[in-house]
Amino acid sequence: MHFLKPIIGVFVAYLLIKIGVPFLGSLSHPGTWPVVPTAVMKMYLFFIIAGAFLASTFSDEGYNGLVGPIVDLYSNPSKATLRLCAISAVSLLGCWVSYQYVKPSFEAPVELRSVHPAPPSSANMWGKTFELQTLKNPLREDKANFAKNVEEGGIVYYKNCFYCHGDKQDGKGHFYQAFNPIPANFVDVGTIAMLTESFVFWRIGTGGPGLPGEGAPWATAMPVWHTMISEEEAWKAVMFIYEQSGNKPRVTATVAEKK
Amino acid sequence: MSLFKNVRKTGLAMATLFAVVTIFAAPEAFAAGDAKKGEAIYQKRCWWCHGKKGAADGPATTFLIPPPRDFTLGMYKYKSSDPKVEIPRDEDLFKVITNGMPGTGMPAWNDILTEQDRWDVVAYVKSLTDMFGKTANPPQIDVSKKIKSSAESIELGKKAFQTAKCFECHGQVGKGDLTKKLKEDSGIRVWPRNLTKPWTFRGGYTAEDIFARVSNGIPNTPMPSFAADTTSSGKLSVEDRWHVVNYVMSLAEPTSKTVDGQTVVKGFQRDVMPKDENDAVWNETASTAYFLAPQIIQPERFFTPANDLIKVKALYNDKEIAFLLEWDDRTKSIPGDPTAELIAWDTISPDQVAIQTPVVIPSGSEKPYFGHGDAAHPVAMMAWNSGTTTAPAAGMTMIYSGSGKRTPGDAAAAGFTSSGTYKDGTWKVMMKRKLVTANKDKDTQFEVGRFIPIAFANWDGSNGEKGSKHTMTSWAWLLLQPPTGKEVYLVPLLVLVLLAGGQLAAAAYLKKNRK
Amino acid sequence: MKVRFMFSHVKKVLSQCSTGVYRFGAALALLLAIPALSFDYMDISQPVLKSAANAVLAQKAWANEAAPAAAPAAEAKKEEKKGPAEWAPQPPPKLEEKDYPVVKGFNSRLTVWFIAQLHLFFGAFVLAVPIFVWLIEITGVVTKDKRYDDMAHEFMKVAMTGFSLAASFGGLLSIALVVFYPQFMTYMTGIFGKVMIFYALAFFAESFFLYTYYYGWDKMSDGNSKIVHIGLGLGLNLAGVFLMMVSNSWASFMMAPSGLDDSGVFQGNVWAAINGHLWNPINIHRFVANIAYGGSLTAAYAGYKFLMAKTPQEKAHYDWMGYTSFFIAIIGLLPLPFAGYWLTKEIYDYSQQMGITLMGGAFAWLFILQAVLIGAIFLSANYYLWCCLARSNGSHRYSFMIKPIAIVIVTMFLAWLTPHTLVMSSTELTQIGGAHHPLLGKLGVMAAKNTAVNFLIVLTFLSFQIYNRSNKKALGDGFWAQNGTSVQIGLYVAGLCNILALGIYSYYLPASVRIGLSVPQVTTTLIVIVASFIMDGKIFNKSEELGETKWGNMPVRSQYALFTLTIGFTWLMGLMGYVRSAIRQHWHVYTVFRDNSPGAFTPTLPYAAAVVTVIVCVFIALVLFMFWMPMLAAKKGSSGEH
Amino acid sequence: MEGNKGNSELGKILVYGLLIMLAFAGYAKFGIPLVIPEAPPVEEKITGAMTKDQFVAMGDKIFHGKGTCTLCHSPVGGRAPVLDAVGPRSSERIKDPRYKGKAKTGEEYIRESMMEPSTYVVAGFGKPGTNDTVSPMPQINKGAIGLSDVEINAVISYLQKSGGVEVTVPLPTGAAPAAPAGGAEAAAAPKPATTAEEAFNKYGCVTCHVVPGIAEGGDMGPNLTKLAKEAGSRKPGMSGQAYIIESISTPNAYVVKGFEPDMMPSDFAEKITMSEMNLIVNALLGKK
Repeated sequence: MHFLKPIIGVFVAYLLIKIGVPFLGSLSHPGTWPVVPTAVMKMYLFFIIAGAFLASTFSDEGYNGLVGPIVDLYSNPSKATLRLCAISAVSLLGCWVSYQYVKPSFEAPVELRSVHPAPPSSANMWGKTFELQTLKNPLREDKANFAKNVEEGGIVYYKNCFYCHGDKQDGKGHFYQAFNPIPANFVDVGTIAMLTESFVFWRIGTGGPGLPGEGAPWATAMPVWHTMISEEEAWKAVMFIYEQSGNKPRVTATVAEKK
Repeated sequence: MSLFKNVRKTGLAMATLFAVVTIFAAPEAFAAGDAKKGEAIYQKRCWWCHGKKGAADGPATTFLIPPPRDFTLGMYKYKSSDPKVEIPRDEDLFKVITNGMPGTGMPAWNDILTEQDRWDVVAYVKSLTDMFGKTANPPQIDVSKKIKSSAESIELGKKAFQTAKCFECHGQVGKGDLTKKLKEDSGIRVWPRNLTKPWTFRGGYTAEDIFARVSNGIPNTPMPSFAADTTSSGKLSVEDRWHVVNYVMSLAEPTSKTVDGQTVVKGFQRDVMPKDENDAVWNETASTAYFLAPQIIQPERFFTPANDLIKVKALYNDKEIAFLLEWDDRTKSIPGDPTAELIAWDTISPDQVAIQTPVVIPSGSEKPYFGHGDAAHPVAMMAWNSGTTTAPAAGMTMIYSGSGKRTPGDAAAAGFTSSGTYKDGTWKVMMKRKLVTANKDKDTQFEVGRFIPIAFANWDGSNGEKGSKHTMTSWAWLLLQPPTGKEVYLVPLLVLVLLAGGQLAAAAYLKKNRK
Repeated sequence: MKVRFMFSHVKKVLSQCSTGVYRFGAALALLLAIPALSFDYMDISQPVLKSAANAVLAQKAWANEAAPAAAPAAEAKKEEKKGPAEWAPQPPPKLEEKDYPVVKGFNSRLTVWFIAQLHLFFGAFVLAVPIFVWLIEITGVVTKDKRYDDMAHEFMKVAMTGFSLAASFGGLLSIALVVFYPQFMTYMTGIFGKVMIFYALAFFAESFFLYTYYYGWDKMSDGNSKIVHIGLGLGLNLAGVFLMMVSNSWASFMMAPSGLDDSGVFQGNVWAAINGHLWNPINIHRFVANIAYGGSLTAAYAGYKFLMAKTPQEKAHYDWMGYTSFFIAIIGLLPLPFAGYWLTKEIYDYSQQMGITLMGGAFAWLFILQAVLIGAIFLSANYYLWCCLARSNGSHRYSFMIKPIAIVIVTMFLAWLTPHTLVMSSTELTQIGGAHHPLLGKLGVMAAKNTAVNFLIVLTFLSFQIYNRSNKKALGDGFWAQNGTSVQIGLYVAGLCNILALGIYSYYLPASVRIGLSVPQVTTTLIVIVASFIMDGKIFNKSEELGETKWGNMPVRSQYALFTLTIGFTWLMGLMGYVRSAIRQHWHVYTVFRDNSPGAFTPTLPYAAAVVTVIVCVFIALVLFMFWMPMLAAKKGSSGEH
Repeated sequence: MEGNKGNSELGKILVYGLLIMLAFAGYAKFGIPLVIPEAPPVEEKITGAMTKDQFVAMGDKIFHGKGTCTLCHSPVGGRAPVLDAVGPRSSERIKDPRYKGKAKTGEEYIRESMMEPSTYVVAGFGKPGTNDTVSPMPQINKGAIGLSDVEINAVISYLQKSGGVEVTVPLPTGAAPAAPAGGAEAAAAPKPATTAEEAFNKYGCVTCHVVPGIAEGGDMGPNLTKLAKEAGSRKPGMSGQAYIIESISTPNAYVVKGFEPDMMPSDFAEKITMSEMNLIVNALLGKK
């Protein structure tokens, strides 16, 4: 029993990380299966195994319970066959693991890209400078024409955006597969839901090339919209994507104070 | 005390869970959809393409080929009802809403609309036309005589495919390389399905789906009904239609499907380089497929592509590198060629293809801008075009340092050669170049073992594509695989020996000290 | 040719010291070394200790005020001194690759790195040991427990060899620096030359105290003479700390130069040069770290002796010694993260660029490695404490708590280790649906890290507290004896809940507000620790011991936990030395004196890790030598008795 | 016997320690993505034989590299104002009532901001607690960054260019510092003209224009002999120098009455070196 407990514990922890984490993640992000990346998984497992070992061997009783059977397996003259099996199993496992490491891997190199880099303080669009920290959507104030503005934003969206960002705002428009990184998913709580309208406005205005280096501006296909649509259209489109995706724009402390 | 509390809490949690599960698992009673509720959903989600009143006049309509359905006409392309009945079954509408139409702007709504929602929308959509009237839901086409696929059946299907002249539109090998200009009754251009790409079948890819398609045809399009009991010109018996279904399904070619996350073109080493694009040596390696999107990033934006995929292979030796680009193109676009001119819809231009790589392979993560690079990070382009009746097919190299900033490359110095063949709806183009050139400022210096950014562009000249109107990919990778070293086998062996030895030694030690 | 060139430089440096004293002073001054590598700890860029920061600001303001007054005086002095000209300050020269002597077979950078790190290891050790030897001696006097006195004496024995090794490496380092970086040394001597006299004097003072303290141990063992002996110990420590602070000032000057004008010309005020922006943070950080490090080294020594012990008495003694040293190490370890916070904050304050290089730039990933190392250290420390339960008779009452503690500790570690930027393959990227992981992403930010660290500290303390009370039983019917434990449980639960709640709450706040919440988190941690410690005193005001503490009843593996702790510490110290030095990038003296030698590149992490490993191996070999020396002496002594 | 026991015990401890350290080092090598720190920056080579575009490109390079400007002046983090519009903004700044510096033009303002950052601190970007009177920015011509005057000019030219305003900084001449280092490069490129006359001839100006100092010239383009007087008033708010530079680099920006647009080649900006541009502008302005 002493022998099994930590092993079961490690196994349960492994399952939690391997299946539990992606499962929980998929609840909030339907359609994805957010696995724990292998690199992180290895680190986790190492510390879980170490922790399980330490927690069950601090007393002599626990130590002997865990290590005793192993020592017995390796030293008991009556368990020669079993020992041979164990030795081969462990050796082959090590052999297989090391092969997994050294075999050439031709998977695309990992690129560390920050999907939503911190916004700049100001941005130059439509021939003027916007101070993004204090920028507010001018159309939000206009409560009377809210529905109209959203609908006009929708028209902008469907004439310009939906080919990539999709009918369902999920970043899977009918052309999305050609792009790496794939277009932003507005339904995801990790995107526009955690951003202010001014950020989204900036991302539309300056597009992919306006991103800072960590956002990989060389790879994204987001066009520079301020040369193609008007400022007002951009604001309306912002309102539409929030409305249609069911998200609320984030309000930062500074903007909130000014209200 | 605390134990009791825990038990109580756990009990409560489980009860809640149970309740939730019960609610979700309860069989929903789908009464006929509620058109009123359906209207609300329609006016939030659907009208953008299909129009406020269902007349296919939403803001997105003009950017879509095929265009969205006009519900006021009550004409539906994909129906599984009996060929004798004009209207589709409710299930047909429901299925389109549920699964969407692959390759069109119509997405699958199953993940954000509940089943009830979708039935409501069906009800509303039906109310937009008087075609349905009070008629009951028509019966499904008889699929009871289904014939299981077999070599024999496929062979019979192939014959039927010929006799029914399917090849005139779908091509000899099913790539949709048509021999005549096709349009819908409304006058809109329409493309025959490429039967080798089942994932683009709008109406589904089960045998029953295809059987319904062959039997019913696609109303208002040149695809006729082949059911023997209709007035259609082409007639196929029920058995023949099932054979054709089996034949069509046998044409599927999964290698040309893009796989999410697969972004590396693997270049393999060969002693002898391929002579041309048809060299048998190409068959030895697998290709990587990329989805092509039209250029919608900067003016002139282009929304209506005809080609959707490009497949790439690469081979190299110590001197040269060769790329094979394959893509299905329904038209061989040679300006001036009478057959090509006949099929072409627009002013015809040559078909083209291009490979883009950075001039300097980036050492960090920073790459040139994927659209033609930038001033500090120029890109090298290798391109090929199919030529015209007066000018032969030709390849060229060039350098871009930002959109529109183009200078010609020295193709001769780079040893650049290219050639292409069009056969049965597929272009195969080979481009070959020296691995390393003398011109470091203008040509990419390919290095074995390095991940090299690579992107592709394609033009279908018969679809009005030229200049900035074309399809493209963003950056993918090219990797010239280095030959596998010995350590791949030595290290695991060493580990095996060490582990076995170590364990044996440990066992011996433990045995010696056993009390 | 090259050799001659080299010698001419050595001569030039030495000739700057006009008098014999100066020359000697300068040579000695180099002993405790300039590119001294430090012991930076936490990866957290955000400021925490606001009050401490304010203190520094006040100090800076004072320094700013003082500077103008001092400057004209310095100016005047400069004028006067024009005659002899040896000390006339020079702007740093613009060097080229050819200005750096090349000694065949030696990589100058690597050589200096090696020697400096070894010097630092020994220096840290011999500075730390006298501090707690002195404290233990006082404890011995106060408790009248002879064991403390004996242990203190034995520690000193170990430290004696350490002293000579530290000094030898210091000498070697100064020679290496003069040989490989002559111009740099000229520049530094030009600024710190005067201090070096004091440094040399302090070195002599330290030697004096050291010898009298060690050799006078037995002779000054009782009554007034013991007080004198303790006074000698104080002198030893004062001299040691002074030495450390002076050499720290050279290192901190290189990172954040002060007392210079814009072109790097020294303004004549040595105090301004010493009292740089990073001096005090580094002093504090190193002081605390040295104690933890010295404790862990002596714990490892005791562990080794424990494993070698032949008699139960010997075993009991070394077990007790190991535990005491371990305890000292933990006392140093717990505040270390906060000292690290402060240092990092000050680095940011001094130069945002340097701060970003450290935390966001090339070194960002290093802090994942650091997290793993600290994980190893914390886990082994807890494990040792759990093993200690075997000593007491009442421990079975608490052993059920160990597994939950282990689970929480490991869970918190996993949160702490989770990198902000996840490395994932493209397949994983697709599965996750983007680079942002819905769950792990939340663990990557400061809010989660702070929470995890505070949990770790509280739980490590809990492990200690469990051990501390495992052999006691409260007596009497006072409130505390009856209900104290319940109150403590409530305190722990409330404290941990508060830390967790603050962490979760702060996750949803903008970064600027979030920083402020780390202060109540730390305060909670401190309150839990201090309050429950005080409560322990009240609860066991009247108590009975459940039998004798079974010193020596420890499993072998517990001693290996001590070795893990020590090696983790040493290796981490080496690694952090690399970071602290490398964030200067290609500068000898940051922003003032550019390093144009071929070795000016910043090494990669794997390279540095390999170098650190080799250095630590060499260090361990020398430590063995250090342990072997006193044993040799002891053997001779015992054979003489027979 | 005892010694043996001690040795084997010690051996075990040492092997154990070694394994732990190898695990650490192995983790550093295999467990962590390799980041290669940037190599020490190399001094920019400046020659007179640079075109304006090359000069701007150099400024771009310094701005994003050696100058380390983007550490703070980037859209990330908002530590400092983003400078993509500093070109047009700079001339506004000097009119700000809070502005107390000496700059008279946008260019001077930018230079001043780089060399004396605290002269004017953009609201919200001062050191905490100083009420925007002290800038956290280092002096760009000193310390770690230590740009030379020419490098600073290059950065200003880049900022002006990217901000969409005319580049007004003095262009480096052939006698600029570090000329020897650039010697090799200069030798490879066609030799830049050393007199205005050479320059006019080299670029074929005289085919279309009559220029001062050269008797014969074409009449496809405006006669430039009187440009010295008129240049300053051609475009309101634009100095004569700026106007001439603009007219050479983007001929269609202002077309003199009576002449067709698109007549003059628009690629001179890419061909003319800085020193040549200076020669031409000075000659046209009647300066020696």
